[in-house]
Amino acid sequence: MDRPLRLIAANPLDRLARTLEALLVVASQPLSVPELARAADDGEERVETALGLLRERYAEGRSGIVLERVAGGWAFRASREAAEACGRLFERPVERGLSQAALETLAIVAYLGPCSRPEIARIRGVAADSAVASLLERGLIAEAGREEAPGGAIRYRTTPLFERVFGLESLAELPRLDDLAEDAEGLRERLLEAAAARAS
Amino acid sequence: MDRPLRLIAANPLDRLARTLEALLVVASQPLSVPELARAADDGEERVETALGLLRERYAEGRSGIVLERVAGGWAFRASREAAEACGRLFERPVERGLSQAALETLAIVAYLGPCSRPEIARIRGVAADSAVASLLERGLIAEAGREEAPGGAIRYRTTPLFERVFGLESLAELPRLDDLAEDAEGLRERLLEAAAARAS
Amino acid sequence: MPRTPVRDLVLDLDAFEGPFDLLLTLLLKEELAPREVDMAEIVVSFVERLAAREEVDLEACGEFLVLIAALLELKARGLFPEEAAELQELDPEEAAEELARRLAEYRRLKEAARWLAERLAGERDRWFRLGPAPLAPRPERRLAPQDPGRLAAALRGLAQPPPNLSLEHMALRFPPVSRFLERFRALLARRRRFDFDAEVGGLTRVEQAVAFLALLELRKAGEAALAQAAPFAPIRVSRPDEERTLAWTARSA
Repeated sequence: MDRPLRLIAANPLDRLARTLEALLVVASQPLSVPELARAADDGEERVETALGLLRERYAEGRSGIVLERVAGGWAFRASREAAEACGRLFERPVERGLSQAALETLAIVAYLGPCSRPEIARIRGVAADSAVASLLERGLIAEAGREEAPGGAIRYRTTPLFERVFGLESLAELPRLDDLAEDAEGLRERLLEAAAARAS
Repeated sequence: MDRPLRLIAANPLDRLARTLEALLVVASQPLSVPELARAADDGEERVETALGLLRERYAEGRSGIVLERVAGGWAFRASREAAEACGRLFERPVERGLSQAALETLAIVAYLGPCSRPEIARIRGVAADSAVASLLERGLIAEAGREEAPGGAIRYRTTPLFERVFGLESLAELPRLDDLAEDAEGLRERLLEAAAARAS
Repeated sequence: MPRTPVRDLVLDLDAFEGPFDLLLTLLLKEELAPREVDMAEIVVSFVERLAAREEVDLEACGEFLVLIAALLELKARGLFPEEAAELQELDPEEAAEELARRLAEYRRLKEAARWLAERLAGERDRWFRLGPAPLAPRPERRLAPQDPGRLAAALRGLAQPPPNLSLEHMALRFPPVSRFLERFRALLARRRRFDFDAEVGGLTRVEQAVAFLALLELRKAGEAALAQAAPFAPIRVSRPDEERTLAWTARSA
């Protein structure tokens, strides 16, 4: 920041450094010197030199962006000085509710017992991938083996965290749906029928 | 790059700017001024001022990292100058191979959203299922509840990623549909020209 | 009189480039969706072609009008299949207005799609990171206590059949042209000639339009001859060897 690269503006090393900045800000993993050189279409030695410049520029105390050498190569990270602010950014506020997609998916898994993604998709009439991924990430569902057939899809069940969040001692305490069906099997059939009617 | 922030190092605005740099370099999506202010634990006005400084510093042509205003917030991206290098290293999974049907569906959701598959099908005159699935998978649209009636169809809206990919500050930046429909006028002119040619 | 055979009209549209009769064949074989075809462009091409001529070829104009009207109806029905019934309830003027309104809506959205495509092309040199930064802290999500009643409500919603599911739009889907091709072929195998209007009398307008396109296809393939005593008079369909030179003969499609 306090070593203006403009002083070497005539030198194309400045341009290479800018290219490396660009590559590093887009990358979602650390980049190795050979990767950077190939992308920048330049030599590895020159890349090393440019990285040296950038390392001074993006150094702890000088900039909020810090260039760091890690196992897989080079990457930008947040400065330690800003650790608290970053903590606040990533500490999500307590979420008040779930999306409709997540709620429906969770209800299916809770009431029908272990279900696979294709099964959830069939009942909801839309792909279940993102809802399942988000529930997994939140720890509200977990994997529970695979469907019986060879190559069967992964099935999911609810977790103890789910029971805590919904204030249930066990799944037996879920509100009853006797008016819809007598048991989980009947419920499954009823849901699949409604889904088939919607899809027609 | 050529405006050393060190000159105002005594000013805590410099520190705030560094904090914002740190937040922006780790964020996975554009951050709004209120989000930045909350994470930095500072006032929104001061954040705006610091962003102004950073915008000059991270400007196209000056730095390989460019600060842009997009999707209702602020985000870093690579400079356009480095596009070729980025193209050698990264892919564009979101927009690669977007079909005409998907673009039309996206336009409908962007302009009329939230809307459901049956609504999209009514306007386009053909089933929208595969276009909707592909847009969902790419993260350009997301579920936005169901239509009011019981058993109502799922509705979709565009995502912040849509605005980011298309470089929009917000949906309000989409041109008005009236401005786009100049075609009818052009058509009429050509017919008149043809008629005039015939008469002469 | 110099002829302007409609079928030779060469078109240069977004979705199609080539002679008009090839376009018709593709549409009839359902290899090209009517909605992909810009009908206005076809009309403009035809008018430009006419403008280049010394005289007006009335026969070609008539043929063209019949074809373009059939195509327009096909396209309109294709755009609004489930509303076709509603539109039929309206009086013709209202229906035309409604149709025009919806066509304009569709056209505007097509323009919007084009704008998006251009925008995307212009943004191709803007690169940004998708997903989390390499060394970013992992966010933790916390959820407030939830009411289990909402789970039951969500499942109840999923168990609902859709509201008054109407199969009307299914019935209004276009019957495939092939159905009429087969039907007319079978008829001609049994009878030397038949009356088209009598044959399609009981059908809906959509089906009649498709039946008419099938008829033109048969004529083009040389499998049938068409004759009509006067415009709007009943169309008589006969085996090709039965063709009589009557007052008005539909030529090739």
